Amino acid sequence: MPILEHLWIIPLLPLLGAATNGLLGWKWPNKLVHSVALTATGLSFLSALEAVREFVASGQQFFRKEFFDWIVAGTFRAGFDLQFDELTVVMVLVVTGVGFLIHIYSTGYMAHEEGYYRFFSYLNLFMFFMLTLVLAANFVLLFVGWEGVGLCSYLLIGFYFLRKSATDAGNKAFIVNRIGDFAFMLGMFLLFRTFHTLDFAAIFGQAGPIERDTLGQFGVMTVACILLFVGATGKSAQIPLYVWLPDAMEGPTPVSALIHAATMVTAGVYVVARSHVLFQHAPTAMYIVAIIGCATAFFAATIGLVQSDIKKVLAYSTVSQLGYMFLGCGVGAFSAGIFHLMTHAFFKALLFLSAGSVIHAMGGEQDMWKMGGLWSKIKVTAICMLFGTIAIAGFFPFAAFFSKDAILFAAFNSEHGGKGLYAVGLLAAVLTSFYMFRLVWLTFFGAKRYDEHHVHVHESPWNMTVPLMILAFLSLTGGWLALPALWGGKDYFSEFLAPALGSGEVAGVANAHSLELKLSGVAMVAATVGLLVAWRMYAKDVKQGKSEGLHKLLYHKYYVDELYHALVVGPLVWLSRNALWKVVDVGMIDGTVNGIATGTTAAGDTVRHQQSGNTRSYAVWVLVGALLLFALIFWPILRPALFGGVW
Amino acid sequence: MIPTNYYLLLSAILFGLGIVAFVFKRNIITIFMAIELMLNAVNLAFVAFSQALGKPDGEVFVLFVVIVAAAEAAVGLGIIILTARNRRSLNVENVNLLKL
Amino acid sequence: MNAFLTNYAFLIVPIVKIAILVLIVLTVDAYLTWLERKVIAHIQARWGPHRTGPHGLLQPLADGVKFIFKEDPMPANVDKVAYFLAPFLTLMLAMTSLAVIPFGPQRFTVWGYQTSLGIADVNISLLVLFAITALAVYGVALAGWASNNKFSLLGGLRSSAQMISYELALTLSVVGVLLIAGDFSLRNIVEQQAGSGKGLLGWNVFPQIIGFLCFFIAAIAETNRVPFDLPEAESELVAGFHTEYASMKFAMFFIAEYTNMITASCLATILFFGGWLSPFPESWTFTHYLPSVFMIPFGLWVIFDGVRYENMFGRLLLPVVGAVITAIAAALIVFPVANDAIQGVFWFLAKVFAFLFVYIWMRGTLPRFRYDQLMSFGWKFLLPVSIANVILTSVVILWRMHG
Amino acid sequence: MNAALAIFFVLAVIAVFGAISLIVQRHPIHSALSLILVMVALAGLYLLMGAEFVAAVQIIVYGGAVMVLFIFVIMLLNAGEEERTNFSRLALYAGIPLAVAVTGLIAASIVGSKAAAALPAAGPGTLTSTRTLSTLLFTEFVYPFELTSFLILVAILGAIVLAQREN
Repeated sequence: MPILEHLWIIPLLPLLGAATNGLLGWKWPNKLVHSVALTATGLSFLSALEAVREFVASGQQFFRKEFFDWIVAGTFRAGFDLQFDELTVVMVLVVTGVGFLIHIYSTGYMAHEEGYYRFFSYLNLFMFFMLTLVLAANFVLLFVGWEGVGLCSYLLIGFYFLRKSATDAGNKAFIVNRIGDFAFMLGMFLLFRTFHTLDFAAIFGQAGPIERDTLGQFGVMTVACILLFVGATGKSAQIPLYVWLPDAMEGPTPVSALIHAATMVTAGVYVVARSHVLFQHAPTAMYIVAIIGCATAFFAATIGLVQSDIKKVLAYSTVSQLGYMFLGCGVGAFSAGIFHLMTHAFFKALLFLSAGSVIHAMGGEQDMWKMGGLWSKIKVTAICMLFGTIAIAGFFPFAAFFSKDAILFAAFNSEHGGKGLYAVGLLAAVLTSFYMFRLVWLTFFGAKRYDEHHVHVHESPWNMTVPLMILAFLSLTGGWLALPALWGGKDYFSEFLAPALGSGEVAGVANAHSLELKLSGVAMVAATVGLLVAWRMYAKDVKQGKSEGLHKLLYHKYYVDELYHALVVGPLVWLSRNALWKVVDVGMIDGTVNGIATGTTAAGDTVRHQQSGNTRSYAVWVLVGALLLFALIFWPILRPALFGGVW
Repeated sequence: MIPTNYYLLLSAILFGLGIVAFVFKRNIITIFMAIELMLNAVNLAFVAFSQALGKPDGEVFVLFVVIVAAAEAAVGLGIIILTARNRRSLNVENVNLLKL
Repeated sequence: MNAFLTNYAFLIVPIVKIAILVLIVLTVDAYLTWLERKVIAHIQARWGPHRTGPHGLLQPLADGVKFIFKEDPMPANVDKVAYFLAPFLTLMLAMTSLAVIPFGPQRFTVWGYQTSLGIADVNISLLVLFAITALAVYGVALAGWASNNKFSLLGGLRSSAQMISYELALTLSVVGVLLIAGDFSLRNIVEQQAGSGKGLLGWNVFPQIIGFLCFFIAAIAETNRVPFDLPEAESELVAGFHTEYASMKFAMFFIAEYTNMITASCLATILFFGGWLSPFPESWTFTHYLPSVFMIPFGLWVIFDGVRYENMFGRLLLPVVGAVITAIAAALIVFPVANDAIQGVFWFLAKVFAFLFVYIWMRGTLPRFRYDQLMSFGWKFLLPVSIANVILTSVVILWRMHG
Repeated sequence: MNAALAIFFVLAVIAVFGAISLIVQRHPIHSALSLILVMVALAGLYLLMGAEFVAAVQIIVYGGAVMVLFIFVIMLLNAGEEERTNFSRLALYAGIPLAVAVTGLIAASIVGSKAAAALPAAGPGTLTSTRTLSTLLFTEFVYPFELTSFLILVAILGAIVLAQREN
């Protein structure tokens, strides 16, 4: 049957899985639970594939269908409308595919955890919301998915809810996201006020003809785009709202892989790309996006240099890679951004899962300074990890080479300080390859820094390693769609995305091709530099030195958390304790309630003497009431009857 | 033909008498009867209206009232029997536990 | 004079009809007692009354005279109103209930006043009938309570409970017929049974056999007859609710009981046995001679039996009666108009008589229920069955309606 | 002064008389009988108005079932004359005036209102044949109807639970 006509199936399947596990799973054996979850996700993946096939078969014509009304108020309509275009293809495939792999991985990783069913139910729920997000055809439905994934990430970060740090991290993620979401909603309101609809097709259709704001001009479009972008910074962990992502590593590693690396955090990028029409009308906003992205890329990379927790390193690298994507979007190369999104999904998921596998092998140890020399013990994991590292560092012919290269090229060619952006980006690339190889060496090579009598390192079971291999393969080949571009062929990926995002080609650049080649070479050099430095510092076994100076600053993440706490959280808490609680709540609200209560009691004291217990007296009181009631009802008739219409 | 007013007046009078009975009888059963009397008065008004306005709805209402009255009688008399058993009296003024 | 009649016919005709009906009913009641005693006597291999008048035919008169002249003692400190009200109420209701029974098909005009066989011809006669029988409870209950006697009180309580309980079954068992007829008017119900013209095949008793059985049982219970005569269970309650009543008041209860029997029989006839309709198809005109065919042998037998009766009086009276009967029968043969006229009435009376006989027969043969048996039978068997009957009937009717 | 009006007045007088006698009678049985009288009179009025089915129901249900229940209970409890206690001074003094006031209020508003005066005479109309009534009952009012059946069921259960001797 034509899936496209029944697009709702794709998100619905995971929802069913979630419901089944969430409601019934608590007494089920693990096998049953994860078979349900896997069936749901797998079927969803297959139907997504089928949908893509039909989409391509139909000559890639934009598909959109309204399934049922959700909110209808006056002219406003927000329905359960799904759409399907090239961008959706990429996102859906990434989400379902990577999601499916990570589900498989989780069956191994979570095997011995409490709340197995809970985990998979949340995971499926996340899939549902994420798919709703990427399939949505209007901002409202997209926002539903947007909030939903936020919820799931909250639930999954706080999965080990007995650990205070975990719950705190969950709350932090949620609250920080709220800030972004608020801006996002403001943006939606502004859009509705301007276009009187929140439907993608309608808005972009209307936006097309409007002439663009110039740089530095803050028109409606610009403001709306900036607001949307603030939302994106929240969800996609950009400066200044990135702080929640590193803490989010409290969640189980598969979660970090799926939500906080591959899919959810890229939602911001997706939104920017989805509303590229608006952004193209708002150069200022674009510029801000580019700068923020670039800054984040560099900033996070620097922090990543010194972290000792393996997952923290990957977290910061995620932040910085997201920065790259925004940089790409910011300089107008949306397709490049999405391209990097896809490849990043592959290799970052791979890295996280391998890290998870390592942690698994180390029996829960996450500190890299307590690892080392694991290469021989867990070869498969190590090789996959190495694949991922090479990929992210951007060596030819691995995935990130093409995507990051495309972004940097676009940045280089962008007007208004493109060179600067390029330089910073390049520097960030160097840093990236440095901290990644640092991670590899600290983990797999050098001397063993753990106690072999307590830790029994073992390779993970097949259902964890197989996904690793698949992802490794993908992160090797993921970029080859753009391979021909090197020798002047065409970039299939951006070609494919062109209808949805407009051409990713940078216009008006002399001998663009040769220039791109040169830049690729430079990028390779940068990566190599990072590799060598890392090798120089960490190849021979090293002790964890005491950190001071710059190192200390980096190690404490520039004290950003402390700063936020001092500037935002502290005052807020003080305000709510001293003003809201002590004055408003205790004083006003409780005062009113208690006052009413005491008043009632007093009244009762005076009235209760009428309660003689004699039914006939009560009857008389009823009679009095009846009299008044009748008088009230019949007054309009009585007045003329009694007073002959005198009044 | 009889003006509808007459019926309404009659029903009003019966209702008033019902009220008087309700207040002045001491026997629980009789008080209950007073309630039935009031219900009947209302029924009369209902039928009169429905006939006058040519709408059968009024009579349907009467039927419902009758049904409810029957149910009420069943339960109420059950309660009365219990009261009489426990308090050895049918005088409402002796059934006065409901006070401070 | 004639003008007066035409003006006030609407008043006079009913009064006359009522008078006639009352006379007839009272006589029938009287001779019903005679018949009952005779039949039961023969069931029990006795002779029954045969002193006063030939075959005791004058016994009812004697009883009546006795009732009138008997002393009427009233128990000490009874509630007088209720005590007097009870018998009158009972008799009145019993008589009134006959008012809505149509006895024949004929509609005729007297002095320009359109009327019919039967007092009132209202279009909800069945409902009226039920309304009246519903009130009949009070007679018994009040009598039992008023006569200030524990046996009477028990009888009264029993009977009121019994009557209420069986009234439900009675009403519900009729609903089937109502569904088929789609009308409350007894006359229309009868005519609807004639509709098929196939004689007795059109009667309601065949589709409504369950309903009929329920109805008949419930009717017996309503009339407090054996085997449901709990209210006056001699062996336990002396005479139940009319223990304290004597002479005419007692007679009233008695008459009321027999009148109720007649009413019930009429009702059964009308609802289930096609009222005045002949059991034969209309095409069989020769069946119109059946009345004569029955009556002539009967009359001849009466004469034959009379001439050799033991005492003089009988030998004078009986042949005369027989001769009259025979003469009437012969006259019917001679005048077909009259013959056609009486057909309906004849069949009606015949069926009613049959039912009355069944009443007496049961009294002669059946033992009395125990009280709890009575109640559980009424509530746990009769009521559910009649409800089931209603459901069944309506389902069938619906099914007929839609294909 | 046509026949119908005469009948109406007779019935009305009977009804009012019954109601008054309900009040003045000391013995519950007599009150009950008076009430039955009222109900029968009302049934007559219904017939007069041409609401035959309602009249029949009035007699069958009220007369034949509800009041019988009352009398039954009175007999069962062997209730005697009611003692005229006056513990409630409120009822003693304020009762009559209030009752009169309410009645007067309603009556006055009926007499005074143009609308009530403008109502067409309530005579035997063709509208409420039993058929139309039942149609209405089973189409438009079917949910209330079913609800009442449920109500009755509940009432039966309640009565049984209440009246059984706890052992």
